[in-house]
Amino acid sequence: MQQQRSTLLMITALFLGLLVFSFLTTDDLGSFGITILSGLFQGMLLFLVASGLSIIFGLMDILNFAQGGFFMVGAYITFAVFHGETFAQLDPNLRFPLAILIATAAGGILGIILERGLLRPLYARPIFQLVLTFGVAIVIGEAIKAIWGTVAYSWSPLTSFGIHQASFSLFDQQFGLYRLFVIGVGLLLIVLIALLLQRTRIGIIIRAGVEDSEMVEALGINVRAVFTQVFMLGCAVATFGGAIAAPFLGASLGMGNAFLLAAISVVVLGGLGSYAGTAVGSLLVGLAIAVVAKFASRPEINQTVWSSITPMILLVLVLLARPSGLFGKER
Amino acid sequence: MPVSWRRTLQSNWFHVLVLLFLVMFPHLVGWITGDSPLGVGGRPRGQSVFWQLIFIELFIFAILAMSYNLMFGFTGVISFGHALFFGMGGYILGLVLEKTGAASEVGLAAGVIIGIVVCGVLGLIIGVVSLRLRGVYFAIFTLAVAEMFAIYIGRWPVTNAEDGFVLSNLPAFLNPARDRLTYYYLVLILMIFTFLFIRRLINSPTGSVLLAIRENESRAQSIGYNTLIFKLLSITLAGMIAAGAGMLQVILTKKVGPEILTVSFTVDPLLMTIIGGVGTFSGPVIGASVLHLSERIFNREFIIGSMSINIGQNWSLILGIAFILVVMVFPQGIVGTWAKWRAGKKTTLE
Amino acid sequence: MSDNILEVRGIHTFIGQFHILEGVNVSVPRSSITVLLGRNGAGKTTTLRSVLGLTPPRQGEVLFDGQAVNGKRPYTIAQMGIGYVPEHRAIFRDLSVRENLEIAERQKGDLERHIDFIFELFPDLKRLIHLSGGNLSGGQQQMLSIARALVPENRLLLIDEPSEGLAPVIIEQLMEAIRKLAAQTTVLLVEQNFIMASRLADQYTIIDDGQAVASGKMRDLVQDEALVQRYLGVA
Amino acid sequence: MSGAVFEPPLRNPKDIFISDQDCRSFMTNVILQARNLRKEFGGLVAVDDVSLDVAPGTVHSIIGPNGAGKTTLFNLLTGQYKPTRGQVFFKGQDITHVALHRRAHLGMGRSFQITNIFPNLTVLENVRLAAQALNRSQFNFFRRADSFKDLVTRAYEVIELVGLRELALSPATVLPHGGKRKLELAILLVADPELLLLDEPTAGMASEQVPELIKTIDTIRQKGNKTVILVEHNMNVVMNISHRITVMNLGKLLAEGSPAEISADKTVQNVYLGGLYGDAIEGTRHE
Repeated sequence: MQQQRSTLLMITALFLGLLVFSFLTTDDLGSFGITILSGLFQGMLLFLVASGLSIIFGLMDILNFAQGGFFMVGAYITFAVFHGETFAQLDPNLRFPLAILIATAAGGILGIILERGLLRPLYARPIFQLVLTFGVAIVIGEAIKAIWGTVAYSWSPLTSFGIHQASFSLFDQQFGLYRLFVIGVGLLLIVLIALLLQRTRIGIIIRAGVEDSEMVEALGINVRAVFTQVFMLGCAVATFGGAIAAPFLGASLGMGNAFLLAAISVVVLGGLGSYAGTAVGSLLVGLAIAVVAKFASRPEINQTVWSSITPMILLVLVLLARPSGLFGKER
Repeated sequence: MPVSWRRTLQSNWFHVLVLLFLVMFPHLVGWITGDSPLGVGGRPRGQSVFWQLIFIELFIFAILAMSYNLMFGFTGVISFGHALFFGMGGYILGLVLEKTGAASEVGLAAGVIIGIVVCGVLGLIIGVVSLRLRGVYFAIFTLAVAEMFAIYIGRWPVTNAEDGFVLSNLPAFLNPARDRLTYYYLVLILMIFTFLFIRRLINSPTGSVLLAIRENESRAQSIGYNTLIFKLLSITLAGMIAAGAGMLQVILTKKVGPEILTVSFTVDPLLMTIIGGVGTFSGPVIGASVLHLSERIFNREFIIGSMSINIGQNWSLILGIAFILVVMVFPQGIVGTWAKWRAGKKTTLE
Repeated sequence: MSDNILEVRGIHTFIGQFHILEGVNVSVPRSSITVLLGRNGAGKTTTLRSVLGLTPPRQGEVLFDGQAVNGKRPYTIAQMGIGYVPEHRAIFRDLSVRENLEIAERQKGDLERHIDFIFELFPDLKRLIHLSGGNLSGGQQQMLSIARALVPENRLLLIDEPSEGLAPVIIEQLMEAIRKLAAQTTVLLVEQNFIMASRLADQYTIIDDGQAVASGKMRDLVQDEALVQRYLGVA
Repeated sequence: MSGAVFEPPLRNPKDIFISDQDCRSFMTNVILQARNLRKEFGGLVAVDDVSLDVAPGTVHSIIGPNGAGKTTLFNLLTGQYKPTRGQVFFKGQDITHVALHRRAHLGMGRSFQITNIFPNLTVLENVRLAAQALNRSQFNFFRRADSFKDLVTRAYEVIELVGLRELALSPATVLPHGGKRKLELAILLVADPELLLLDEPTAGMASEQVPELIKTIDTIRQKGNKTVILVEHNMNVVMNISHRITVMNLGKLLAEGSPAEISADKTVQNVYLGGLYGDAIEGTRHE
């Protein structure tokens, strides 16, 4: 009880601190609002990578370093399908959802292959699973390099679609509608995954498996099949994240690692295996990145570097105060 | 005395052979190809000099991998932040040499000492702050700290951000662009020194405590060891050795840039250690040799009939796949698998 | 088909490198309560875990209802109709009492069908149904753990030390419940509390140092003071 | 199935039972003292207000049915757990918050219920490490570990004592279970602690090995100046070698006394054989 209260207090203090700091350091309401919105946007993208990481770790004790690679795969496939020849005749507004669908499905299938083929034989040697996902991350990056080369692709405005081009204004500041769309989709996913975990049978099994997967098996449930499904889900969500980020971020080789590091920070500072921790942590880190980026873009500082290392700084600070993260269990 | 000398020789005959080979290597290549080990036409050119470069790189990687193994293989501490020490070593030496205006010899000595001390202190601080974190949390913490440095220094104007800077103030004898053979022997000696140092450390009372921590930390505590101190010692020593490797690297390339802080200098020694054999003395060296030499040998175009396959372009991909196979099939690495095979043979004979 | 619902024949089980069971034989007649007795570390829990495949035996045979189950995955064995109530309860602390029961369903509606029987056995659970498992007392957790094994149609229940760490009043309640449910199914019980065992069980098997050293009718064992002293002895 | 049954040779209890008079005279000074220890695990009270005095030179056993809180109490005494409330004193010094490794230096040695050794090191290395722990040489990394002759000799002495001489150079992991327990004991003895805390030393041992263990503990006791605290299930062991016995039930102290007193105690009998009725219940219900 006491711990819960202090956790809530800590989170509230962190959020309020960020908001107040941002409010005081931005010039007008418009740029304050935009900062908060872009914080939410960052947070949602982080959540898409981090949620899979967190659920997979909770259930299977594997920290899947390949998660960043799946994000990247999502971006590349979406880009390729949208800009490719095959569906060129299709209306862009249909082509884009189709591209996302194909990417997500590909991510899910890759996830199944990874879990079944590579991780399953290693359940007796957990350290090597960690090392293996490290290796898989390298292979994914290199495979992308072999297929698409080393150039970074960016989404040209010429080949765009409806909401991607639109924007709206907030206190005289322009904000892309597409980013708002991503925020909406992210929030929807947070709720959907929470419902999945809380209300469905598979959700109950996952939550029980996080505590004691052997007992779940003893009740007559094929836990390994559940592992595969969860792994697939985690990978598919990360790929989906890369896919919806593509129109905004394009597709490049560095994006996987950048998001992976921030997402790992999120998962660890939220408390490994805690879904609530991941959701809160994503928003917190996303907001912090946006606030710091806005602050550091002032001419007298003029350093983009600070926003990139913000997740790590937050992580280090939280871990020092709470060795097992915000929502993590002691021991 | 002669008896003990003979015994030392007998139990180390393989190492001695390898050492003899490495000492003779530049001359052997020179003898086969007809290029002098000192270079062709007064400039460092030709096959011998080319192969010296490859072996210097190999030695540096071996030193780095051995330092990683000290922590990971012998103490059981998994860190994903080893590149930090490698890169910081290089950066500090570069900064002292180029930015202080010291004479090259003085700058070199000061840079080496300051770099190693700073990295030792850095390791100590990271250890004190983070060693109470368990397993995965510790690994992530070190990764986060290393990436923080990498990102920050990659944009730091003082060191020209992403471009880095060139080492021009090197003492002449150390300039591998001029006299590569000297540098070859220097790095070789340092590698041997590192090997012997780690072997002696692990066989010493202190080293047996490190092994005990790897095997069963809570028991080591209950028989009276302050395990934190020993883990700190391991991390600090590993960090200092890695810093030395980073210095050798920047002297070789004569350039300091953020690429020496990237995560690949954590991944590579990790791969080398695992491929060679975790927790063995020669494993990291063998792993470094296998990885580095195969990269150099296969990193070119192969023409089979009318088909040409450029393995070099996809080298990292092949490497990654090979790594996955090794982890799955030979988790004990080359040395570990070999030792197990021999032990198995011995017991079946009995 | 034999009269025994469970037949364990000469199983050898290792945990890591430890040879825990060195040829254990246990027979469990249908519609009975059979108890495994023996000292701490004798191998009673491992026997239960071996039946279910959680620590698969390396040698020997486990026949459930005439079918060999050794070598199968635990979930398949459980699905054949074995319920497991492990040592230390192992309820899911983050799940509500209802969810703890729901997760044990093998077919939709299992819980609906048996909820009345469960509440009849453990009336306490009815008012705790929305609490999370972690907030229950030790005795309530034990009841939940047994109730969880009653949700699907099980033909054999493996119950490991239900009385451990519980107050006498609670133990009394549990005994009553186990006796009631034994009227419908078969129970293989591990119990150190000799009085409880002697009042519940029809059959016993004594395990000592990884071997079954004696077995028979419980009422004969109660008479045989020498045997009790030798293997279970106090003072 | 063999069905072979080994009856541990019980010696005449009168040979080793210590009279109540003796016990009382031991209590004049105390080597280990627990004061009002309490330990909660998330709301569950595992040990509830337990106080304990252990006299130097005695074997003091803690018994009780499964789940009585013996192991938790033991871990509170060794420092593995920090108590929610209460204190532990060793030779008059408050050690409640002293780090684990410092306790070894003070003269406390503990064994583990689950065999807890260094699996990939040799038997000799295991024991030598324990000898080295209390020695200055642990921070020497210029010499080979096995060149410290005195430590190696000392280690061999103890290995001999527990009967592992032939296996001294094998990795600990290949020992049979009984051998691992012997190694465990050797690790403990080589440091020559004043106070030995043994957690179920007979757990998982074949019954023919038990008398041997009783003999070893008895030897330790007879040498004097060593105190042994024992958590044990095997009544033969407890009744044979203890000077004093503490009985726990449901996290609380149920009874304390000499083996004769305890074996005559009806309350204890009832708790052990599962007394559900009568006086026994009244006896267990404090408050």
